Amino acid sequence: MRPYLRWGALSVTLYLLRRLGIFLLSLVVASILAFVLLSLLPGDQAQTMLGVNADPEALAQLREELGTNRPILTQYTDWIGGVIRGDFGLSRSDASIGSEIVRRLQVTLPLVISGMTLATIIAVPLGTLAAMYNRRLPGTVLSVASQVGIAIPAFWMGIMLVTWIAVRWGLLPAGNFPTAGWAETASAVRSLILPVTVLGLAQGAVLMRYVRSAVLEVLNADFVRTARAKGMTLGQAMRRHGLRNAAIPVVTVLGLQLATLLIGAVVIEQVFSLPGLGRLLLDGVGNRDIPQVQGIVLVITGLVLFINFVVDVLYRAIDPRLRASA
Amino acid sequence: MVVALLEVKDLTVRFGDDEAVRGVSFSLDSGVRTGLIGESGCGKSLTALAILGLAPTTATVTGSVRFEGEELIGRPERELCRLRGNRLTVVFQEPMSALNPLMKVGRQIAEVLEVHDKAGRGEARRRAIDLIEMVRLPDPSRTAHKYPHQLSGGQRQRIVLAMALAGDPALLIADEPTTALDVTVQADILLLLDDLVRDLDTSLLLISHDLSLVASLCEELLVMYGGTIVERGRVSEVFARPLHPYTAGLHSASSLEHSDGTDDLRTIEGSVPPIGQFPGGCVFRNRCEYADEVCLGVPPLRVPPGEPHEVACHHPVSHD
Amino acid sequence: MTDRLLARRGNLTRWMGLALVGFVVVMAAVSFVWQPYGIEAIDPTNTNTGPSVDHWLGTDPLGRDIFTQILVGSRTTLFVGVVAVGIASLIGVPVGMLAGSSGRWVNETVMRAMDIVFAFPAVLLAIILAAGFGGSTLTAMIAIGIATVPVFARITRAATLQVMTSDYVLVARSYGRRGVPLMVRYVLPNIASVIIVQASVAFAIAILAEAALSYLGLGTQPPTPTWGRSLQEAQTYLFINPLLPVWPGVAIALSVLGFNLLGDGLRDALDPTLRER
Amino acid sequence: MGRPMTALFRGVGITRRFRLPRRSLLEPVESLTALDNVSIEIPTGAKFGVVGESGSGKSTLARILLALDQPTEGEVYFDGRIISGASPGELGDLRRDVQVVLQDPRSSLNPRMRVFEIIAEPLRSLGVAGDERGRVLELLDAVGLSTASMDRYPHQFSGGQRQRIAIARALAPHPRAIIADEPVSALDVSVRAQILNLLQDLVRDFGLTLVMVSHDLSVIRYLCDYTAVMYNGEIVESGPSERVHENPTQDYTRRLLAAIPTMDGSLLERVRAVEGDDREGEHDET
Repeated sequence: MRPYLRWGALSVTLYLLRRLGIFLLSLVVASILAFVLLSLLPGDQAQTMLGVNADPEALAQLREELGTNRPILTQYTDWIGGVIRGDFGLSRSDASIGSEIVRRLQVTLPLVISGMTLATIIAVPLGTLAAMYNRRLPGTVLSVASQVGIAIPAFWMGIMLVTWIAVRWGLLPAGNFPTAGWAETASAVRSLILPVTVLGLAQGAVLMRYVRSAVLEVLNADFVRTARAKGMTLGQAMRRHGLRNAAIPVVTVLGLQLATLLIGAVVIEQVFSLPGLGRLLLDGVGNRDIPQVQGIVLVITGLVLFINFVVDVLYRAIDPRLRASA
Repeated sequence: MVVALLEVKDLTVRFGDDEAVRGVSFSLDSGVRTGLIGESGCGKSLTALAILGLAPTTATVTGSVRFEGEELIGRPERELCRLRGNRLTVVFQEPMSALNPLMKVGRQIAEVLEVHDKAGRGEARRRAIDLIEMVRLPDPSRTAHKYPHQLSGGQRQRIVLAMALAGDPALLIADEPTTALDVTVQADILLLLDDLVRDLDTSLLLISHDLSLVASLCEELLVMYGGTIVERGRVSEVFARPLHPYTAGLHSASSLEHSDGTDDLRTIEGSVPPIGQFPGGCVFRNRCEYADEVCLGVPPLRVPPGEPHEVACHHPVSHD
Repeated sequence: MTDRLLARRGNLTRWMGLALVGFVVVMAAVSFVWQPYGIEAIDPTNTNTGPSVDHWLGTDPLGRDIFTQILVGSRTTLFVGVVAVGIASLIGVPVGMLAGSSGRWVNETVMRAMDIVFAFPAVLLAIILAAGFGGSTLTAMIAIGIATVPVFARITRAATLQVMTSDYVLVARSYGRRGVPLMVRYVLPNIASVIIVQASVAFAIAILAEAALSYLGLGTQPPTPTWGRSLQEAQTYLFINPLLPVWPGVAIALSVLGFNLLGDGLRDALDPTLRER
Repeated sequence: MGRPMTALFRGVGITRRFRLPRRSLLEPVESLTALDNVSIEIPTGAKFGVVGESGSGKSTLARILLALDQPTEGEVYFDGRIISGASPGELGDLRRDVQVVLQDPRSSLNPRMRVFEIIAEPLRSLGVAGDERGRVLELLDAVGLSTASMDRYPHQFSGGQRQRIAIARALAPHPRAIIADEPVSALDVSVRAQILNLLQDLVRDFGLTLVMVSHDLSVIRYLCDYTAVMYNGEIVESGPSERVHENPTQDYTRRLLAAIPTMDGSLLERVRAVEGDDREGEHDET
């Protein structure tokens, strides 16, 4: 065999290019899907705006204005053209959809990211312990705890916390993020404590099971046995060799959870009435504001695909076996 | 009387109420090469793991293992770690999964020296390269920077061997070191093992299912079946006059090259029962043609009258 | 021996799972035959009462009997779960089998398609459908079903790949087995256990999703009771009746726990090699 | 055997290349040559051994002879009819006449089928008429298994017994040839002897042509009267087993023979003797 190709710049860029290509292609297809799905839905926008018995000329005139009478392809290309320039067009209440999305992201992103951080802080140690004490009492207890954690719906946990901690004892606000946003950082942070806790516990219970199975697999791996045969205690062997190998599957799951949580958090936003992206989407649906819904759906699917792309590249960077081969 | 290097007395390994290793006793003297022969399911690998204190957590290990005069069974993990990888080392069977896929091989060798405080990081790295050269791998400094998946099976097994010999051990246990390799690669590895064990004056316990392999490398031989030692002696003696019916059967089944394919090979009836389902008394009783009611009692391992080596059988095979 | 130990633990989880799932199924069945009070029977005289002899779980702000709401609510939960998992498996399994047994390009395109579907989580799909057709049980079922297709496609593909590259399939091809008969006699029976385990876990996730969608008003519409919407209604009366949100939450949690435990127990029983997960 | 000694299998200039994943934009895609211009002729009734280490191409050759893989170049004939590049329809009786026995008994039997179905499957797939039940019972007896095993599943048998089931399945449709890829290497020594005896008797009793692929020269020598030695995708030496064993002409064959451990413990001397000639150092393939 020729001497092995060093992990040269060439072979890495090829891999990155390929993954980037797939990411962009998926993004385009997702945007087409989002646009077409929402445009084809019954209840033409002009009709809903002017009510059922609006007279035909006004309807035709409004459709002209909204441009919903143009062929679907041109509507899409104009829309996407705008989006690329950061212009998501105007919502029904003539507010710039783009800036509204950015403002809402300033709530959803911190909520989701700190939620996942808390989940990781909970899941990694407990999952590792559950694996180390597998088939013994502590292991079983932790497994049952994570099963129960998964079974409890996040928004129920939210409501219960709101009922007792916020309403009955008034310790923490029941959400309601300050209208001034992060300007009033103190009250903004306080309003996020409960929602982040709920997210962290719910996602932590799910993540814990994956951490446990990843650590279990590593515990039974031959190279950990080799490390112990070299004179390391099980703890040293896991620290030096085990955990990095276990990190690979855990990173993938973390990425997937983060991606689904972007929209999944809408339930928590609803419980704690936080002005997040999810609730904006719900309002958009509520008053049939199709452009706003299309814009938000594109942003969410875009972020999900982007996170998958990053996770995939990260996955390859950690593991030298995959680093060179395309 | 000089203390034996390794003294195993009545070693038993149980999973729940099933005994995988039943009261194994033997001793190894320093500088001697011993082969431990047995087919899959006879408990040979488990015996090695029990000696090293690496048996699975679900197993209960009892009996005594004295290494260089010190008892290992029940000794705190910290103290065992000072011995493992240093005075008492092991090479396992599967080279493909024995190395950490995310760490360069040079680093994994250097680690042995660091863990036992025999060298600082820089010094350990340099000695790792010398060790790679010692196991005859090409371009040692470049190989040290490679990852396990960039090496072949044979090359990886040499890295594992380098790790096992880094601490200049008194006893090297090799559990089926070449089973997963091609025959020409195996020959090179055995050649290397033979040279290194002699140069470093290390004692060797070679565990294998291949009688001819043990014949090529070892002087003493232990035959295991059903978790117990059924025969023990010098390789030449046991091959010349196998006393236990199982050893005799194994010996003839392995000697393919002498028959010319016309007559049928001498075989052992039936197959190895799963763990926990061996017959009481003599474990080979259900497959032995000489078995009778005497075999209901457990045969002790002893030297029968007029024979040079030990066997655990009530009716040893007679050769005159 | 350890296998027997594990089998017993496997049995334990399976029995607990079966018991919980059985309980929910019995509730749904009973609701067709007997309901203590009509789901719309409003009794303005006693609203928001705690558990009592004639109202086992008490009454809600409109004076409706909570126990009946929960009892009938189980019907929606199971119905949405069955249809959603049905959609996901009927689409996901064949697609996964196709990807696992065809050439690289088919495999690649299927997986990329699944990535794209994955970019539309259940909640998002439900929102899009609701934008057009309004919230309903159908919206919830379709949204959850389609969003779960990639899960089934991925595990089926992985299991099919493993079977297709096995020795016994190579031998089967050597005596002429190929195409559909190969898939039906060799692939399907060997991937069935993985799919059954996944179906059970997917059912649990579907219950959670349905509850969330109903809570957001995108799922089943009144008057059909559903646990999710009961929670939403309960939220507005937290001050007066803090016990109100407890019951639907417990019902959701128990049924989700049931299906997850059933999944774990089945995994231990059906396919010992998967045992350690 | 009335028919003239025509070659049952004939391979002319067989080459098989596998495309490796593209490593970088500039260099062309690399490929791995598993078989490099291999020509082979296996007479009817012969017991033909193919020996080689991993990466030598022996398993690829076995699959090509079974028409389960297509050569990149070259042709393969079975009983005079071309089978390389043939569509399933044009394979004629190949699927019935040639059966296969593989290495690992734990994975070569469908775990979800009972033994009766496993043995009957070839008959059903090939549409062979006749008393299926009678045939299966006859086969179970021929391989030394009890009729009761008919209703059990593979995981209820030991390695040796499973290999007997695999052999019974291979004999079901009255094949003319058996291709055995490492049939005994996954078995313990004592069980291996039983299976070798069985294979030898069945090949004799049913007048089969045997093509045996293995890395173990002593097993090939015991069962086969012809031996072809493969290395790096080529047949480096071929001829009657006795001749190939007693005085090999190729260096690689000598090194292969020297590397076989023998009961007399002479391995290390023989390897040192051969190593002395060509101090090649580490040669193995990745």
